[in-house]
Amino acid sequence: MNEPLIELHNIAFAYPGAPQPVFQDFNFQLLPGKHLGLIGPNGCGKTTLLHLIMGLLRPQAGSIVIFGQEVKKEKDFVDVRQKVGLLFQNADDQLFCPTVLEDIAFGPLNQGKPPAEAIQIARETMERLGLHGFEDRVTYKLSGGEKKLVSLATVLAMQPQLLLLDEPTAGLDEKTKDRLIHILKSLDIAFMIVSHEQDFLNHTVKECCHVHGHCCQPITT
Amino acid sequence: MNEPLIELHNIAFAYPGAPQPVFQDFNFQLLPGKHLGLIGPNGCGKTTLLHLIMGLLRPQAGSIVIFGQEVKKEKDFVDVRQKVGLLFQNADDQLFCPTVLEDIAFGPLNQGKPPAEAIQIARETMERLGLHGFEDRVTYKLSGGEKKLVSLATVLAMQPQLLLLDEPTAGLDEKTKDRLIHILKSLDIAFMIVSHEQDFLNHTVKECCHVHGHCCQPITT
Amino acid sequence: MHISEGVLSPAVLGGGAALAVVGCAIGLKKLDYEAIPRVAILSAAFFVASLIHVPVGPVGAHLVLNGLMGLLLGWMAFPAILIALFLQALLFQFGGLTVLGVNTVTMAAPAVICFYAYRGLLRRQGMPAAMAAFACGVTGILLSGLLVATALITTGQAFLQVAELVLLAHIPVMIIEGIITLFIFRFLKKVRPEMLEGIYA
Amino acid sequence: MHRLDPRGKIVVAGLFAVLMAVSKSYVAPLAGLALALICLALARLPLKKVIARLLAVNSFIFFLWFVLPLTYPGDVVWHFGPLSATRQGLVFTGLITLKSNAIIIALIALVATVPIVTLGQAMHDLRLPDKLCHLLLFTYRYLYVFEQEYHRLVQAMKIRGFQPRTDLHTYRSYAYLAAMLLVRSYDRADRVFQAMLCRGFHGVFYSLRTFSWQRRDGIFVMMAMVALAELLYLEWRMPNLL
Ligand SMILES: Nc1ncnc2c1ncn2[C@@H]1O[C@H](COP(=O)(O)OP(=O)(O)OP(=O)(O)O)[C@@H](O)[C@H]1O
Ligand SMILES: Nc1ncnc2c1ncn2[C@@H]1O[C@H](COP(=O)(O)OP(=O)(O)OP(=O)(O)O)[C@@H](O)[C@H]1O
Ligand SMILES: [Mg+2]
Ligand SMILES: [Mg+2]
Repeated sequence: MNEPLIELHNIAFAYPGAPQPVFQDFNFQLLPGKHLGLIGPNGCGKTTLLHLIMGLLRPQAGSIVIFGQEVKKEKDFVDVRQKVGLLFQNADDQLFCPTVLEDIAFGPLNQGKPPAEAIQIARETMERLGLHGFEDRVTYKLSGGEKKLVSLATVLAMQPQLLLLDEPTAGLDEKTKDRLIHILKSLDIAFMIVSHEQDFLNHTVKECCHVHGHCCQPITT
Repeated sequence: MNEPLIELHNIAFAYPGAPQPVFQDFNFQLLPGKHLGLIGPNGCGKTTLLHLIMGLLRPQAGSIVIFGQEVKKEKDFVDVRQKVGLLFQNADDQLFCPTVLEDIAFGPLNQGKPPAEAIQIARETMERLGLHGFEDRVTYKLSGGEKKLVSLATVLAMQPQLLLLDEPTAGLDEKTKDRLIHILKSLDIAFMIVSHEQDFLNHTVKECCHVHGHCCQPITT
Repeated sequence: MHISEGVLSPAVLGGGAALAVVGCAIGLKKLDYEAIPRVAILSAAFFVASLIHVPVGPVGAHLVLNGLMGLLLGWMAFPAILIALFLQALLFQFGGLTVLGVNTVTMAAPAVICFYAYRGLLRRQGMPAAMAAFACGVTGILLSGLLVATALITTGQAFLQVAELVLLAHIPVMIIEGIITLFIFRFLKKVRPEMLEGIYA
Repeated sequence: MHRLDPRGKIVVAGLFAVLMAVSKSYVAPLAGLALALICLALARLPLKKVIARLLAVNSFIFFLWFVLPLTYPGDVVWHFGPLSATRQGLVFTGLITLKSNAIIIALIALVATVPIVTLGQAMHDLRLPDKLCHLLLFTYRYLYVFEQEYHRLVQAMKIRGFQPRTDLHTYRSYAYLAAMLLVRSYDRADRVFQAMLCRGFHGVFYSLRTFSWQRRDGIFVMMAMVALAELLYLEWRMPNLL
């Protein structure tokens, strides 16, 4: 089964009121099991690309196919969001429950799991990321690095089949970066990482793509 | 005249409600013309240190001397803020006017310059940072890198004698980083940079200090 | 519920404006210069709350949160709500200028009443505080609905049925506001107790 | 229209709104509506947006149309099953609709075209309390902050499969959303204020646009006063319809 996980065909997208489009006739493909790095200068549209895949933004033209299904309407994306996890560029934007445990259990609850099971899943995920003892910590008061890790836990708790990470290392110190590399290496799902740090990408992905307004060009290293 | 620009003596500081203090008997000194890098893990107090210098936070004990004058009250700090420029860790916090030009002119206007002169200064600063054509862009719709540069322009427009930069490179692409290095090298004022990127610091500063709860320890390279 | 322009009688409009001026004067007196940015953010919150739609069965309602505003601001809820309504009138033309006084009073007076009525209970721990927070949300909307109805009926008996319907529409909103105010209160108490200082002063 | 001094425009709009709100006959509001439409035409605003605005704003009025004509006491002119509409009810609701829209259109044309920062300054010049003007300006600044944070948090809920329903989980989630929004915006407001202090802010808002009272402002206010006097006269001459 070598059907691509994500396919974007001839996507056109412009922010309302912006003078020029971010994407025009944009094409992109992600194959199963791949670990891909996305690079490109500031403002080239990397975040926009991830938000298009999650249905947080809608293209003005073109089609998006995810897991072999064309997605168009809000309803289609509801399913996509069950299977694809997105880590925001800014961890502050991702956490909104008072305590860590509640925040991690939020996703499973939305998936219809009963509370006891949701808590069970949350605890297991925390264990896996070495977040033991954080259950009742207030999310708002965590340090930058801890917030990133908890955000990752909230996403992983939904057991996604694909992970999108938007600049996971910005503002993190060396130690936390190493921990993140370690965690990512232990995952057995496909993921895509946006990053400006070549060093971090070298440790986590095998291929990198350069995002342009028209396509996503593989870089041969 | 080798009087230090900044001196901190036996500073104690704790955030209200925090279990333990960030600083305790903290001492620090910055000599004129120095370019200094501040490093340390997440949450060690680098941002707090810069905010103490600007008088945005007040120490519970100890004294702060800036440009040879002891500063204690809000009134003393008003003068300090005219001479010291701070680039915030988060550019979103720094930009608050609707358009770029208004935001850059805000500082000069507060210094009592007439609007025509303020606009003149703003335009010159923008020219210097290569921000030509950004005058009427809406500040909150800029990309991350653009926001950082505009923030720097807002600070430089006040013609400070000392610059404090809090993680200026987080989330910037290589090209913008190079541009920033270039700009910083062309400045003839003292500055202090907080950063997690050793590479960037190697290019911009000659000395680095490790921030602890008790002191700021020079690192010998 | 905003009342639009041109509905109420001059006497009601004038009375509302006068009361609003008094309330704002007291509120402004209690407002320090340093506190302005913080009150402004709550004012902005009140503005944005009316854009958040929550489902109530098949229909939707939008949040009002005037009970919460009272709990956080006390008398300062008057200027905060006035500014929020003024901006809504300017940017969306919700409500209006001549009804600004009346609308401010219908929203802010319940806020202040809630503040003084439940302050004591809110200071306590556990169940009593939670119940008081719930009651705060309910009372805020209930009183607000009653005041709107009063304004309409004083304008003319013809509005009797309209006023009844308005009150009826407030009932589901009341319960939701209660629940939401309760959860917000618990959240703030845990995450940022400094924001609740007003009730301890 | 846009170059007029905002102080003149605010005063005129205010007086106009009050006059419309107190009028009891059809003639003055009709004339007022005509005047407001002229101002709107002069302001050259995008028509589509204005119409969308008016539709949204008239929701309370729509609601009145469904209730008032049926419940107002008077001569029945129309039957529909058990319901009946009265002439007085229809007349009264029509009057409210007219007045309301005249005021709103004038407001859109005169005041909504003034940038809020300028408005704050103008209010200050009109001797409104200092703290109130500051509060207005800060609130306006923070609206964007708030809206941005709101959208980000809504996205965060969406990507974790949140779907609003009528249940406790939904209400709790909305409460957390609102509370987190409050806390984050509260802190961000602090930091923005600190940033302003760092740039020498000392309690005065300057504007790059300065306005001065010019001849055309005098002419505008004179003309507006004459028009308002006319309206007043019409209102006084015409008998109460009800
Ligand atoms: N909300 C918005 N409204 C209008 N334009 C926007 C908005 N968000 C982003 N843009 C613009 O769209 C372009 C792409 O932005 P995007 O955030 O996707 O860039 P990016 O590749 O993620 O950059 P960075 O590395 O700085 O995060 C930029 O030019 C930006 O100015
Ligand atoms: N507003 C606050 N209230 C309470 N505690 C705070 C606040 N801001 C920071 N802290 C705590 O103070 C400590 C120092 O924070 P600071 O922001 O100075 O760290 P930093 O060195 O800048 O870290 P980073 O590299 O992540 O920016 C941290 O432990 C942090 O959790
Ligand atoms: Mg991005
Ligand atoms: Mg920091």
